[in-house]
Amino acid sequence: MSETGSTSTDAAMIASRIESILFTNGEPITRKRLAAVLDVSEDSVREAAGILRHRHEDDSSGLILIELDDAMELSTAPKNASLVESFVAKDREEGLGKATLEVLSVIAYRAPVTRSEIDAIRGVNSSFALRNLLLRGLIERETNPLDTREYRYSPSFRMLELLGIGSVSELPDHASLSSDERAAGLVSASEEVKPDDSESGSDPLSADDDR
Amino acid sequence: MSETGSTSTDAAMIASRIESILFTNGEPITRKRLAAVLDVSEDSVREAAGILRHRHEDDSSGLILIELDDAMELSTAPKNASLVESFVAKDREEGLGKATLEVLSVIAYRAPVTRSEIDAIRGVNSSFALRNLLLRGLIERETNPLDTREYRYSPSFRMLELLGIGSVSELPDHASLSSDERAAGLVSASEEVKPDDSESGSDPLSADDDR
Amino acid sequence: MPCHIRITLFEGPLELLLALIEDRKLDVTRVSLAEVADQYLAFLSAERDRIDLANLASFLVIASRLILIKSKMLLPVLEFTDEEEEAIEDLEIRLAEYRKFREASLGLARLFERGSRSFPREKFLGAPETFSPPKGLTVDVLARQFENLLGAIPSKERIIEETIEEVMSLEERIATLQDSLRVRAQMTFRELAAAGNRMEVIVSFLAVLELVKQRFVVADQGDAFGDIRISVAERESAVFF
Repeated sequence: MSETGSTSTDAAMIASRIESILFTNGEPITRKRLAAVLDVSEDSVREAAGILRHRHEDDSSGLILIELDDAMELSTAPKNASLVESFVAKDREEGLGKATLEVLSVIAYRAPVTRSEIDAIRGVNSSFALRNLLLRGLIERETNPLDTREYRYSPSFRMLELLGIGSVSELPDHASLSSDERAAGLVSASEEVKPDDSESGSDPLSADDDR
Repeated sequence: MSETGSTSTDAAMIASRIESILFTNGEPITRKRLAAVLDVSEDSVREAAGILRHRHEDDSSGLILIELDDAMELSTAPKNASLVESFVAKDREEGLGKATLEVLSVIAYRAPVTRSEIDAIRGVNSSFALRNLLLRGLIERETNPLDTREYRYSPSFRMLELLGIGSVSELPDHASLSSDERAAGLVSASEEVKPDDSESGSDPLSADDDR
Repeated sequence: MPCHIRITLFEGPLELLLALIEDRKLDVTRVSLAEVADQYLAFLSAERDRIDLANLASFLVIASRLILIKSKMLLPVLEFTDEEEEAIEDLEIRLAEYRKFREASLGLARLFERGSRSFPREKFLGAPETFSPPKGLTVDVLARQFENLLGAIPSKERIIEETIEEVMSLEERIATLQDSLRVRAQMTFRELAAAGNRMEVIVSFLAVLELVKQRFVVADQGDAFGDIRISVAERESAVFF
């Protein structure tokens, strides 16, 4: 892909290919897997995603690019929700209870977070709410690399879809709520462990659909 | 939708809505139907289609608006056809992810089983895995005679054939595993919960939680 | 007394505590915590049976911290151990933290209520279903997978057992705390009186009167000019639980 076009042409071409794949796949797909499929670097994928995101900001676009952690998906523009809803004839989502919303907000702002961390913030056992959120697909869980007896919970694409936002950074007060001054030390310690965490992405073509 | 914006804003808005609808639908939709759904004239639909067609001419677009007779459809750009084809083909050759295999085992041992029962046993949402298994022809679904809004899933005939058994009852330890009380307990528990769950549904801030 | 607050409406102790404080339009401070402590404990003792077993332990933990704060308010000279001081500070921080997330959850609720959600596209929409089994799929693989799944389901009995154990150990800890407070209160008053500072003795005496009024301690004077013996009310645990 180097011999012919300029860099910007390359970027546009990669963006086009990514959009085709996202459209076909429907479900979220990792940057890593896209990079492997297209035989380009993850940075190129990131750059192309920026192009797509920008293009779908146009008023006439009916789509948005949703990005979460290291994955992305193409989805309908939130502004068209009621129309699409009537067209796909899907049942309206049931509302969430107070406790479930609290648990969801802890996960949305502090992900990845363990149940004991959620319990500590809420001062109460959160397992009912967690189960409800998992069953509804609003959150995801993975085994905690620091303690395999524990799960860590994170937002799912479905949660962003239902909230109608393209990334967690669009959550209200994201910057202030996502940082916990007290736990800053703990968080940076666990961050160091993250590289081991990439186990799910080791096979770029893996059909792993745990999300 | 006439009172507020200018004509060009209206056209962009209609284009956006059409794109959203086409995105969620795999089949061509007639101009007539789109006009009816959007409550605009067919000419407006034609104009909006022009906007979409034009936008998808951009190098970075991976989509194309196909217009045939009086219907239209959103599809991947022809320039990316071979990429998309090999992507789909490869995906079908992949091993099943852990989640998908788990869902398959639940369907094998508890067939016919609804999605909510599968979800209850696994404790997480299974929709991606189900879609994948259906696409790969490993399972089949039928409308639940007890609740027409729900499907019931069973192993496909070809999968049983592949496994070398004539029916699920020939699975190892089928009698004991299929009636295991741990799974049965979760399924019945999730059913008991249902009525309470919907009552809090209308108001997401209702005090009682949806357990 | 804002008696319209019912504990059954609250899933957790922080939620209840915050509601009590906000009901009096107070900020989260040690003073405000002391002010609502009685109410909290009264709710807990009245509605204990209605609290979800899984959450009872959390209510008890907070109760023990409120007992500490309250006794310090009534008897300022009471010394806390480092551990107790830490526990109280932790409660204040956690209340502030919980309040932030309660606000955040209202923000999320507003986003949900907007109803402007996004719809994804189904995987391989329009593509035909083709039989494409994975390699190595056998009945044994399925059997093992299903067995593993069943094995991962936690038994209900065990969870309940563990919770009951936790609650019991907490109740023991609270009893121990009350014992320890009783001893420390007695010690403090005797030492104060011995120190001979008249002003301090008077203040302490007023504190004792307050404690008596709150039925938190009992004062006992053997004869008209004899030693005043104070101790944390024996009935205390009955009042709480």
